[in-house]
Amino acid sequence: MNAVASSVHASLKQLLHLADNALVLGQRNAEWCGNGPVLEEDIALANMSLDLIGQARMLYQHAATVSGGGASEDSLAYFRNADDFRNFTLLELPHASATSERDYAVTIVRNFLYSAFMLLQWEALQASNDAQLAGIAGKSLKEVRYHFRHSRDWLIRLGDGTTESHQRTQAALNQLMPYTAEFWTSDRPALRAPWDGLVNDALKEAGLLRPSVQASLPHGKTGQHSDHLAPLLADMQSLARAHPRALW
Amino acid sequence: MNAVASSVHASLKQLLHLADNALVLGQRNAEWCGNGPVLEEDIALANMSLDLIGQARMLYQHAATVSGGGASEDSLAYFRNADDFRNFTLLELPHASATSERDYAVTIVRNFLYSAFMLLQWEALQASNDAQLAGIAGKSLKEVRYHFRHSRDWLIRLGDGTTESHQRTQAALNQLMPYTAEFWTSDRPALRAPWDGLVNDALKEAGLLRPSVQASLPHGKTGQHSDHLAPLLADMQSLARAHPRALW
Amino acid sequence: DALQTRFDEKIDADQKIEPQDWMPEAYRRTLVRQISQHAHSEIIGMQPEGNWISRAPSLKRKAILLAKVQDEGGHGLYLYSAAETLGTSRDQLLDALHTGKAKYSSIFNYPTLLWADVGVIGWLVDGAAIMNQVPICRCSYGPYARAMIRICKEESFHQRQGFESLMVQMRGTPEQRAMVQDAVNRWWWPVLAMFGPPDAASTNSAQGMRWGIKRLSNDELRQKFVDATVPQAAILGVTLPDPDLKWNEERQQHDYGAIDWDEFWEVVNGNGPCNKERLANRVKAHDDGQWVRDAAQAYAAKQRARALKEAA
Amino acid sequence: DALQTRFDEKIDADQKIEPQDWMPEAYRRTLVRQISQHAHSEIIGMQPEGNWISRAPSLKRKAILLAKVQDEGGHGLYLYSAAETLGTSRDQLLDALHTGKAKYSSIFNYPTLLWADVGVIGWLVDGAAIMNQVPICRCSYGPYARAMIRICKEESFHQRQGFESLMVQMRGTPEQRAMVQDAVNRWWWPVLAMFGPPDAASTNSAQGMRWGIKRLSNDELRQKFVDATVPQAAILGVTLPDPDLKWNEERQQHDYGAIDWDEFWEVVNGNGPCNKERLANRVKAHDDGQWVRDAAQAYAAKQRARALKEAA
Repeated sequence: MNAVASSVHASLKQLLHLADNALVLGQRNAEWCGNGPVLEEDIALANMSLDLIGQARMLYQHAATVSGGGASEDSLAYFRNADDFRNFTLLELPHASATSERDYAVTIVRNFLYSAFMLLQWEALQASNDAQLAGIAGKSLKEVRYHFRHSRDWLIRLGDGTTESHQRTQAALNQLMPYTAEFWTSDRPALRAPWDGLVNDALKEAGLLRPSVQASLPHGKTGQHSDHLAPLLADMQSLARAHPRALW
Repeated sequence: MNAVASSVHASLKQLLHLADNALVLGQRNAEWCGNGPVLEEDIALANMSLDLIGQARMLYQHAATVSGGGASEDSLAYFRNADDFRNFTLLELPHASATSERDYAVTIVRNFLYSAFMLLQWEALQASNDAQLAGIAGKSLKEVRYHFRHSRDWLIRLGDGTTESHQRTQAALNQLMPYTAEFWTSDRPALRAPWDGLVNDALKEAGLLRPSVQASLPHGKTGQHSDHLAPLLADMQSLARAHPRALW
Repeated sequence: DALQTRFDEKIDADQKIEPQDWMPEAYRRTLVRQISQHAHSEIIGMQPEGNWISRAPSLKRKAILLAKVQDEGGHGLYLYSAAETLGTSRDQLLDALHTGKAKYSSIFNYPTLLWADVGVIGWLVDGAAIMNQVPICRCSYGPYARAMIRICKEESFHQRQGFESLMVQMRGTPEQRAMVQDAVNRWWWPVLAMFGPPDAASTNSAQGMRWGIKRLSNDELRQKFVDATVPQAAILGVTLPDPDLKWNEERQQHDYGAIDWDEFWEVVNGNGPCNKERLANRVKAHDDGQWVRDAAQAYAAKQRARALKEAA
Repeated sequence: DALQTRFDEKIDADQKIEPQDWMPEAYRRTLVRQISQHAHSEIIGMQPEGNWISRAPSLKRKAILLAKVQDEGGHGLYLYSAAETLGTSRDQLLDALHTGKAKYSSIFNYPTLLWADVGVIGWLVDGAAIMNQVPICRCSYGPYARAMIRICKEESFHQRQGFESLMVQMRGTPEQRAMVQDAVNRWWWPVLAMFGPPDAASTNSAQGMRWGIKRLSNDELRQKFVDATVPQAAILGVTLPDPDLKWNEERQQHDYGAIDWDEFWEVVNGNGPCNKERLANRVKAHDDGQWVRDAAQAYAAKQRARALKEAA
């Protein structure tokens, strides 16, 4: 038994789940690059995507070490298929709503619901027995604090803005909230009450109603995704797969 | 010199150009499947896509024989990159307009401009020295006659319909007409006058103005495409490339 | 009264009721509901498979899939026409779908995660649909029966195509076999639920039977389907995901495990994985197409006016 | 008059003009036009490269590209702020862009056909931009000069990143080398045209020089760029697509072939490969974001009213 094998590691499954979450949402949010509603937001969203891609890289690198067999951050990101991905279904959904193909309310609500969860998740993971994961959690926590503040501020601005912005944001909330049920299939039920607190508090300030979750449980974390992940990956992986022997 | 080598063949370049045209437009128009403005149109567009995909298959099969080296219809369709594709740029553009992500006026105008061209092109190719290509031309001509009639009828209906439909159709015409300049980089300048006749006649009946073509020449036929072909192919080829050893 | 008597006699004699014939209001209403639900299912059913047209892994499979989805649109068209013969317009029917008042088959609220799902839908979903629909080819309402004959022919063609495509995939790579098995695992139970609640819990069935609209009970159809499918699964080399599934020598039928009816009702009540999205896509396509339909109507009106003027 | 004299003295003494200082109207107008054109170029320039973010072939390259495009947004932001110090609001500037009244650099009307284009844009387009912009770091208007210093630092970082990525690709497969060469072939001439028409045909230049807004002529900058780029191309191992390009021993500079100014003007006049699309995308993003900006404004107004009420 060598030193690496004897040190404590998070499971490959958990690392890939965290990495896939970060990559898929980072990839989605990067769709706003050059298309934001105002230049400052364009830049802010790109920043948050960069944070997420950075997190994904650290996590995939760690996962590659754990998995061995010549895996690398890029083999894990570019050469796994949709049913190998372990991200929450919420994160792969397009920014579309009934009103618009790319609706900023959907973007903000998703970032809010997810960053509130990750705020708690990274906080808890700082105490992981896997020292490397604990380190990634520490770094990511700083970043997600900003993501949470950003999306919370906008949630309130949109919820308490115009009639249209209120309606769009409530609609986005109704649309996305059911997907958060998947958060609680994880091994962290203890996070649920504090998450409820963060969410309810912000919704109150925004004047938004919390919809009751009534929908079938999504199963992205076990590799059963919505129709939207495969096209996202098809696009993302196309160039890398077209030139498998290339240097980039 | 064996029998195959001594028989007359159209150039591989020409066959791929014709095949890529058919496949790319067939792929684009299939995006309407399930999304048409009225069920009958949904079905009509799928029909025309089927015709185009069928033409592409015959042409690729012929091209595969001409090229040899183990090429097949699917290796030519799924394992060439965007810069290998020889289709007209016009055919790869999304159905988007300033008004809408998927604008039926764009679809109809493109189908009209292109089918008018192919009507003449297939007619001429019936006399090809390449007997196989002449046969494909004969079969395709029957199909394109319907495509032309369908798009011409709708062009007139939309041009002479409501104020909105007139405006959308004129806008689509202004948007797409410049791309038809690429038709005349081919070796068939003789088709230009009859094409002008077909186009002008329909525009007149539709009450639409023919915009003057003032734009840089597109170069899809030489492999220099717009930004839109690579994502179309990334999606189309993703599954085939993810499983190169699979049987389908 | 006399009309009712004449109607009952026709039903009893297994004669067809035609649009111009008198019929009880409840019969008419039931038929409109059933035919339009079926039509809506065809239209919504274009989405889960349509999702894979752009990525079909060979040109042949692309053409087959596109043709199949197009056929579903065609079925929708026949069925809306059949419903229209009962005095309800397509606009009214679509409106009921778009506002969520009308239902469609719950099976289409499941996502298509893999290419193998397309084949499995052909094999199992179309297989189940045929099982349901073949008896309707003999139903008492003429236009519906005739539409179903045509539809069933096409559906069984689709079913064979689906099975054939799975056969090819099972001869492919180990990943392909795993994907086919995964798709079968996910679709099997929802497909069994397609036949509707157990007879004990089923409303409307008796009246439907009496009217010759329904010919076999939900459980009878389900049993026939299971018995037909088990040997096909063996040929394919996939395992049906039910540990209780086994041949019952005594009954000369297969026993099968308990269906999760809670899940079924959740999906029926709008909480399946894709209900909201399927409906939203449909509504969006319809709304986005409004200007096209308006234009066609305006043009037709102009043409009529021109013809009148010329005639005058 | 005295103000004009004081202004001229400052210019002659190479002192900075600041927002609160008096300045001739023509100077102000010229600056607003130049700075906003530059800002618009940064914003429109996000599109051709942004097009490849989703498909970047490694996570490292994805992060680098996203950061780069984001920097371009940042440059737009500094430059709009610099222009605003001259009394024109960002809304006015954007309106001029969206209605086609304001121009942006023509180079961004060419498509990015290959991943190699992204590297070539970094190497050549950013390289040319730096050549153009370094002298502006010493320009007479303070806010513009300071913005340019920051921008030039980031641009030269991007330029090095672009070159480095091409170096890696040239060490890759033969296809990769061919793609880099193809990208160079397509971008070389449009990049040379970026420096603007030949001095003989150039308007405004003399006045710009006098005002310390322009420091070097178009042809001088172009020559510097060619001389700097030729050895870089040799290191990369690509051929610049100009048979007339060669070292002139006498001039101690490179000679180069004739630029197709007809093409340049075609693109400037809106007929390049992507002009319409670039502008349409920008307008769409702006229009789609209107409700968000409205909401932010409405919320801010409410907050102000609440603060007032509390204070009262």
